[in-house]
Amino acid sequence: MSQDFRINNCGLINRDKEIIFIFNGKKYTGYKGDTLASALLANGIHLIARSFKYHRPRGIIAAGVEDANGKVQLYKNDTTEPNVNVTEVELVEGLRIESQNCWPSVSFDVGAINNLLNRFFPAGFYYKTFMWPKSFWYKVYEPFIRKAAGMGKASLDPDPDRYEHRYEHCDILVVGSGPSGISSALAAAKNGAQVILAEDKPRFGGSLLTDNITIGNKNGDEWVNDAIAELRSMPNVIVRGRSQVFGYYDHNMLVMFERCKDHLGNPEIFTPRQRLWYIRAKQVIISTGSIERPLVFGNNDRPGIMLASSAKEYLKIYGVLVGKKPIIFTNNDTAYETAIEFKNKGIDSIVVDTREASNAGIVNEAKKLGIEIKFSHAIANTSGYKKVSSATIGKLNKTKDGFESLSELKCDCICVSGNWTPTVHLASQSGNKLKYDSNLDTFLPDQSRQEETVIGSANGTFTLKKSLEEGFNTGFKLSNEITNNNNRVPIPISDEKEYGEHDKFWCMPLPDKKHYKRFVDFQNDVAVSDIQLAVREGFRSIEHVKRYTTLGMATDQGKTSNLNGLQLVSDIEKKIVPEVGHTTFRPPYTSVTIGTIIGREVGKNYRATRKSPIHNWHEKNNGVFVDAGLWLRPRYYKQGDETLHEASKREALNVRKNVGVCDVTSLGKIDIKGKDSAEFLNRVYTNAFLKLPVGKARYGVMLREDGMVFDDGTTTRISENHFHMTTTTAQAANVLSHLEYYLQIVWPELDVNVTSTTEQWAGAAIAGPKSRLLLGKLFPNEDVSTEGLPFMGYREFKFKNTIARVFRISFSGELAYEINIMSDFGEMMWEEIVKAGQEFNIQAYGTEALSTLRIEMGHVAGSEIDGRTIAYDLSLEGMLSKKKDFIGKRSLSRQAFMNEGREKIVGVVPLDKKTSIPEGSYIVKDPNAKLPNPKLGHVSASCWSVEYDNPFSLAIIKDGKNKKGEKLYAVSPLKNKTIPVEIVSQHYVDPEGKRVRS
Amino acid sequence: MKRNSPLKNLHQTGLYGNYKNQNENDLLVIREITNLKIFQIVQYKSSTLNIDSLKLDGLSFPVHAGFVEASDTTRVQWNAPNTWIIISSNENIIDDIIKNFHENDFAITDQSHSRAIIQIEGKKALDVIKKGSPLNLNDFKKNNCANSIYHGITISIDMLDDDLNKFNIMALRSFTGSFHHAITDAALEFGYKGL
Amino acid sequence: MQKYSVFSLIKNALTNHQNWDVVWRDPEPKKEYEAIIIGGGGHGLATAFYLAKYYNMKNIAILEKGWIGGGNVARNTTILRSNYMHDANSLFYDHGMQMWKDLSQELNYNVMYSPRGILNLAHSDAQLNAYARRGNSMRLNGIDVSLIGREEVKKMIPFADFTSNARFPIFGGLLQPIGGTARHDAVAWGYARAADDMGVDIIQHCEVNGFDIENGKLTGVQTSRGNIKTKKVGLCVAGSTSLLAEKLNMNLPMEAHVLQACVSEPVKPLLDGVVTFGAGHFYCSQSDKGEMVMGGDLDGYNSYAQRGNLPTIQHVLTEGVALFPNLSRLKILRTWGGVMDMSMDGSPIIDKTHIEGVYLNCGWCYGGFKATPVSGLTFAHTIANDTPHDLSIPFRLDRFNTGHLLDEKGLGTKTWIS
Amino acid sequence: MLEIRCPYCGNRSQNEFAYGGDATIKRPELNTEVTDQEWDNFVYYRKNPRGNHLELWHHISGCRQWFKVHRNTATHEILKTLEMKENL
Repeated sequence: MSQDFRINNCGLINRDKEIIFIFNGKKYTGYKGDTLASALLANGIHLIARSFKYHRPRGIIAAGVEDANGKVQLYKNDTTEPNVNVTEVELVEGLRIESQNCWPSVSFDVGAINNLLNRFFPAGFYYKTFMWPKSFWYKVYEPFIRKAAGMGKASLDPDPDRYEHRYEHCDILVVGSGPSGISSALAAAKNGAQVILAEDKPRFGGSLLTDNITIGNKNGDEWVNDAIAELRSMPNVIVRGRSQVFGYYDHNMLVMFERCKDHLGNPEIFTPRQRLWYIRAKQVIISTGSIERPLVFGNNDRPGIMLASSAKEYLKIYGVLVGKKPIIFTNNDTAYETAIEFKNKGIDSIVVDTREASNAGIVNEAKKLGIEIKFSHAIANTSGYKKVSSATIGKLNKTKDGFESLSELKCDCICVSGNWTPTVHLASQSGNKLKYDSNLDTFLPDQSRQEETVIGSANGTFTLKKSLEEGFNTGFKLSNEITNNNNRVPIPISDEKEYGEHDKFWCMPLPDKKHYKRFVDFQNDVAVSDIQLAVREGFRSIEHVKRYTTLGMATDQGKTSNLNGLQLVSDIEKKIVPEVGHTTFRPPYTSVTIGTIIGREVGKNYRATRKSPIHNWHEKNNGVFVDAGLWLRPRYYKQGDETLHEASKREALNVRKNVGVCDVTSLGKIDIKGKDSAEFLNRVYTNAFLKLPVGKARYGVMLREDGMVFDDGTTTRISENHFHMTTTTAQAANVLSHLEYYLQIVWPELDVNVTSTTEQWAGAAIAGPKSRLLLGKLFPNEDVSTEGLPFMGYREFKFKNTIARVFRISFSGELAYEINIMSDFGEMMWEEIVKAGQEFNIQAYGTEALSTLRIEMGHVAGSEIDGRTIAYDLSLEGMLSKKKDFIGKRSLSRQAFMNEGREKIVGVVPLDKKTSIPEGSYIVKDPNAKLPNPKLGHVSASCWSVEYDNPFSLAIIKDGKNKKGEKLYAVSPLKNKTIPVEIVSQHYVDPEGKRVRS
Repeated sequence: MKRNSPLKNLHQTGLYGNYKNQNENDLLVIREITNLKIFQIVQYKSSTLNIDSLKLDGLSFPVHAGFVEASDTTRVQWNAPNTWIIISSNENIIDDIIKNFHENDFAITDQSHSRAIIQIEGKKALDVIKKGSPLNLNDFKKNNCANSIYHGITISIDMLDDDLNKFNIMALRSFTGSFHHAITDAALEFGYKGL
Repeated sequence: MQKYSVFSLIKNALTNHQNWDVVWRDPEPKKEYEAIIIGGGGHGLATAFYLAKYYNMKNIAILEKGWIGGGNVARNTTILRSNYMHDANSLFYDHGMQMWKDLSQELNYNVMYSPRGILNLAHSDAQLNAYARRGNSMRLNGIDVSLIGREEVKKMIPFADFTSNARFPIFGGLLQPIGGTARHDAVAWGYARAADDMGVDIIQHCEVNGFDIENGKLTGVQTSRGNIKTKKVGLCVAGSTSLLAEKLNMNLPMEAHVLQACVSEPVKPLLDGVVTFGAGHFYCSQSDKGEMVMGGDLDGYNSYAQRGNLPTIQHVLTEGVALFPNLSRLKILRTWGGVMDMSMDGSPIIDKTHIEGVYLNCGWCYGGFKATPVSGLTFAHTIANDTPHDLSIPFRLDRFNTGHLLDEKGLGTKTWIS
Repeated sequence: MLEIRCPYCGNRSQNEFAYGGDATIKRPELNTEVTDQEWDNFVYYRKNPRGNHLELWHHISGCRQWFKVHRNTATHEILKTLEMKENL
């Protein structure tokens, strides 16, 4: 087929550039400037899709985002995208589209049997059946339904495209570039405001491109082109086409997506496919226009039945006839423009008008042109399978609830117009409570809640003259409040056709004894009878009707159906529309690609990664990393074919025997300075800090106010009023916020400054019996003896031309030191440690070995400090000062916390000394007890004790205090394990803590 | 002793992104700034000193949010109430600080090794920042600064020059890899020159 | 009640569906009721149904300020599960899971209970261990659940990111096979129809403005449709609990927060069960219509707005694509928000109050939908007997005084951190 | 996305801030006797109005100051922001 429906000398497409595309396996051509929809129509193709429920043949009904039917599966290069709107895709080389939700083909679809059986599938039928036998719903019926539903197919591959974001601030955002939008942007921009003008379509101008009007002495499109060129030339204006503002959020934040790439033939490689704009505007001008409403009549869903204004748009912009034998079916005057445009191209149409008469200028013009008009008539039914082929029209009776006579009229398209629905979505999202206008039969914006102004036909202003006035006046007024420039531009004189009133009649009666489906929501197959049924069954709230019938819940979100639906409910209920109300307008206005919403935070960059300055060394030395929050930490250093277990055992054993080095940079470090620092710490920690001597560190525990242990770490007094606090890696940021909270809000009288220094210092822990020898070698001129640097001591040692901070603290339970050095020197220091440690058989160790070491020593960590344990549970009750108050202390006197027999941490050893106890196991008395089996507590951490070469675990169990020596069971039903165990001390190795002091 | 700057193994020189149809001299430039001294100075609540009377490297301390006092070697940024960040290429700035800012009045914290600094320069520099930061930069001028976020990473932005559109963007050191990726990735659309 | 079945459907089809009864009546409020349930959401409707069915209270009314089923039961992501660590929670919710199995038949309304499984993904060994702790607890409570490895996960969701490009690789997951979804609107309508059939008056557009209390005892409620006498009133008004409690001079350990969710356009079957991403807060299932139903974090500040902001949706979807990179090319169709009663330990409150005759059902945080049957049952028990049901004893309000908290997440009182 | 006026830095987008909840809670003084009820009120009980709410925010990616925001929880409108030392 070769564009049989394209006519010459008409439209804004580029006829020099022919483009081939493939639809359901066949090649077709269109032109640059086409959409898929216009190209398909140019080739005479109307049948594009099947409906969701009844699989009825469906065609394009509109030319923009409101189209409810034209959804296809799109293929381009190696990508595919389901449910693409043919009215929105611009034609470029390499497009292939396929009809969805039909098998074997869109012309012959087996699923159409649903249509034959449609009387058995009314709204909500599935709630009434599929209940027997009991499990058949999810075993039989539901899988079948799931397969049948779903429309297009999602790609299984990652999306190869880039999506980017942009934050922008402006004085005035103008949404929509029709007459009122462009004029408000011009007025505001010339008055000095920073303006963004956003247009969803590739072409600016909206109705100015299709209506037969003049502004000044220019045609609509000429005036648009000049105005846009002028706006583009102004430095204070951003003009964006292909940009849909789809959400209006709090504090005048609007979001818009811009299509940057898909319309380009040869885009550059790093050009994003789409860009999400977060726009914070001081004022928003909503000039989003209006959408034509379909009329409702028997079998009003056949391909070839289209909105009258869309038919005009296909003709005027694309040079495409949607049919050569059209019927125009209307209840108002605007559709006459379509008839006139057809006539101008030599196509005779018949206008079927539900009104008794109209004296509007445009109707008289149509009459003059010889267009046949049938007043007081309506379409009762249509025929044609793949495309409409005839209409049954009839003269309406006086009460318009029946027909006086019926006759057949051949046609190949029907252009319908049921008046106009202002696009008030953004205003409603902003919080504007809409009001019903009974003259226009539609909802209009009422009082603004945020800084938004709705103008043009979105505000119910349907004449060009008034739209321009609104545009220029609003643009000036709003901009002047910001700039105060008082630069007002004159409003141009315009000329337009004259329109009269519409008929408040839009749902055609059925001929006697006929039960034709009259569709309200095309995509979801919601017919008048479904809405009647819902109301009959007592679903009276419009939200109930919507949910019961799925009205307006399809991918077009009811842009053409919502108002008809609720007017129908109001008719049935004999209420006025405002009493029925409307459903909520929720973002997004049109569906938005997920990739666009998320932007560049994908794949490895989904979250930031934090690395220590020593990271490169770990990588070079076969470090295997583990995620610790955002940090990457070496978990172990793999030698040969070692497993995690073997490597961590080797590393831990080497610490116990010789010396190891571990990167502890990620531990939080907080500088605490000021005269009240000690007092502050004394309140924050459960134990005393006032008298900590300078040059000494102390282990501290902090609680939340609800009494739970929050974090632990060591804090060192560097000078009288200067402390260095360390936190766990996980809680570093939370601890800093916690400290700031108390200093700024609770105790502002304390003069203390807290600053994170986590990043300033690289940290290495050296641990093991030979760590002192190593330290001595690293700092040959310093006194590293236990007198010179006692347990919990702190010294600053000169290291090359800088200073190292050396803390004698231990997490491993061995003699150990932590060395901090400024980060740029971190890797170098580490290399020096490794070099100097060679003679002591030093090995780097990772978090897994670190974990082994702390577990067998009975030190608690994150798996015990899990936000649900109090100090007693962790055997940290000795850290709770009785003499002073501290954060969270008062909570500890709660009944549950004082309970004798409360959980307490213990050690657990398998009786066979062989079977490791999986973490997350529970301790029970009787593994075979009836379920639910009472639990004594859970295993929080497990390791292979390198000291004793057998498994060892920590557990927090009820009455743990008195359980030592008991023989119980560790059970992990998930791993099918039941392990007889003995409860022992949590301090499995060196319970007296001699080594750290050695 | 040799220092490893945060971006040592990351930042590379050369041309990147959609640079092909552009004049190389007009391209956006991205470079790492290293070896600066960075100090945070906080005046204690109890300090009665008038900050107006103090100078560092000849610079007074800005008392208004978002302002920088700058010389060729040193920049004094307002960072928070009674809090300033000193960024200086003067190796011995600490001596000056210790001399002028007594520890009874000020908490001074060396942060020289804690930050990665990326400098971007060129007509598209603002567009790069706007891709990841919600900050309103429309009225940003030379010697304005602000803390904000960029693709979820806390940053500080310092505008060195508004003719060239030249910014220093600073982030915590451990985030370097992600930070550098985020900035350079945002620049690919425009094309850039790594220096 | 007109019985629903395939036969009644066929029969009515032959008469063009003209003869279906109303699903529930629209009665005028009476002067007095034995008990009044405030709130015509899932929990309120279920409570009334069980009061009538098991506790022989027929003269009861549900007062709904708007339309029934319009609050959180209309706004959730329809997930059913009982994969909790604390015994109190897992036993309670699992009782609910058993009730879901029979609910369609019990109500004679297809609520589309669909146990397609819920899989919580783990992204580190530590997280797998945390899931093991939860899963073992469930198993010891008699609840079927299993820990599965990366390869098994891959079989279930092959399009998830198993490449080295994943920021947080998938290590395995905790799979509760009985977890799944139900059709949320059908739950509300099914309970409404069944309760109505037992004589419960469902009164819509009737807002409670105050309570009549004499000597510490409830005697009636003041409504927008007049005063109604009653000796017992149950509050089932998630999202508005604090506002009604204020009228009773009660302060509650609770904050209202907005939780958003979104759906994609419908696509052919992609994901069978429910999957949660363990390295963030993202959960996803596919509806019978084909839409991907997704949710995640709270917006993070007190809100009664039933509308949120885009950054939260962005955040949720970022996590979604981190897990399923192919989602990127799908489109979001609709986003919405609901108001959550966020209690201070993340667990619900079902209890009597200091006012005789006033009962409280609130604090469901994100998890109210799955609890609908068991919440209704235990709350009905509490109202009828003036004493808690065995299953709901741990959910009494006094736990905030005694310290017997039920903090599944260990995050304490910062309810906005999820 | 909310736009919050930090009393120190000016208008900024919400993603620079962390929320801190009810600003009217007052921690009992250290070393004073408080009843169980007073303590529970401090730890667990919050003002939860539909309407104007005085709450804490922390300018975590800005000047790191905690401050108060008077915000309507039904409309999200911000009426006022205050330094900690200021009162409504």
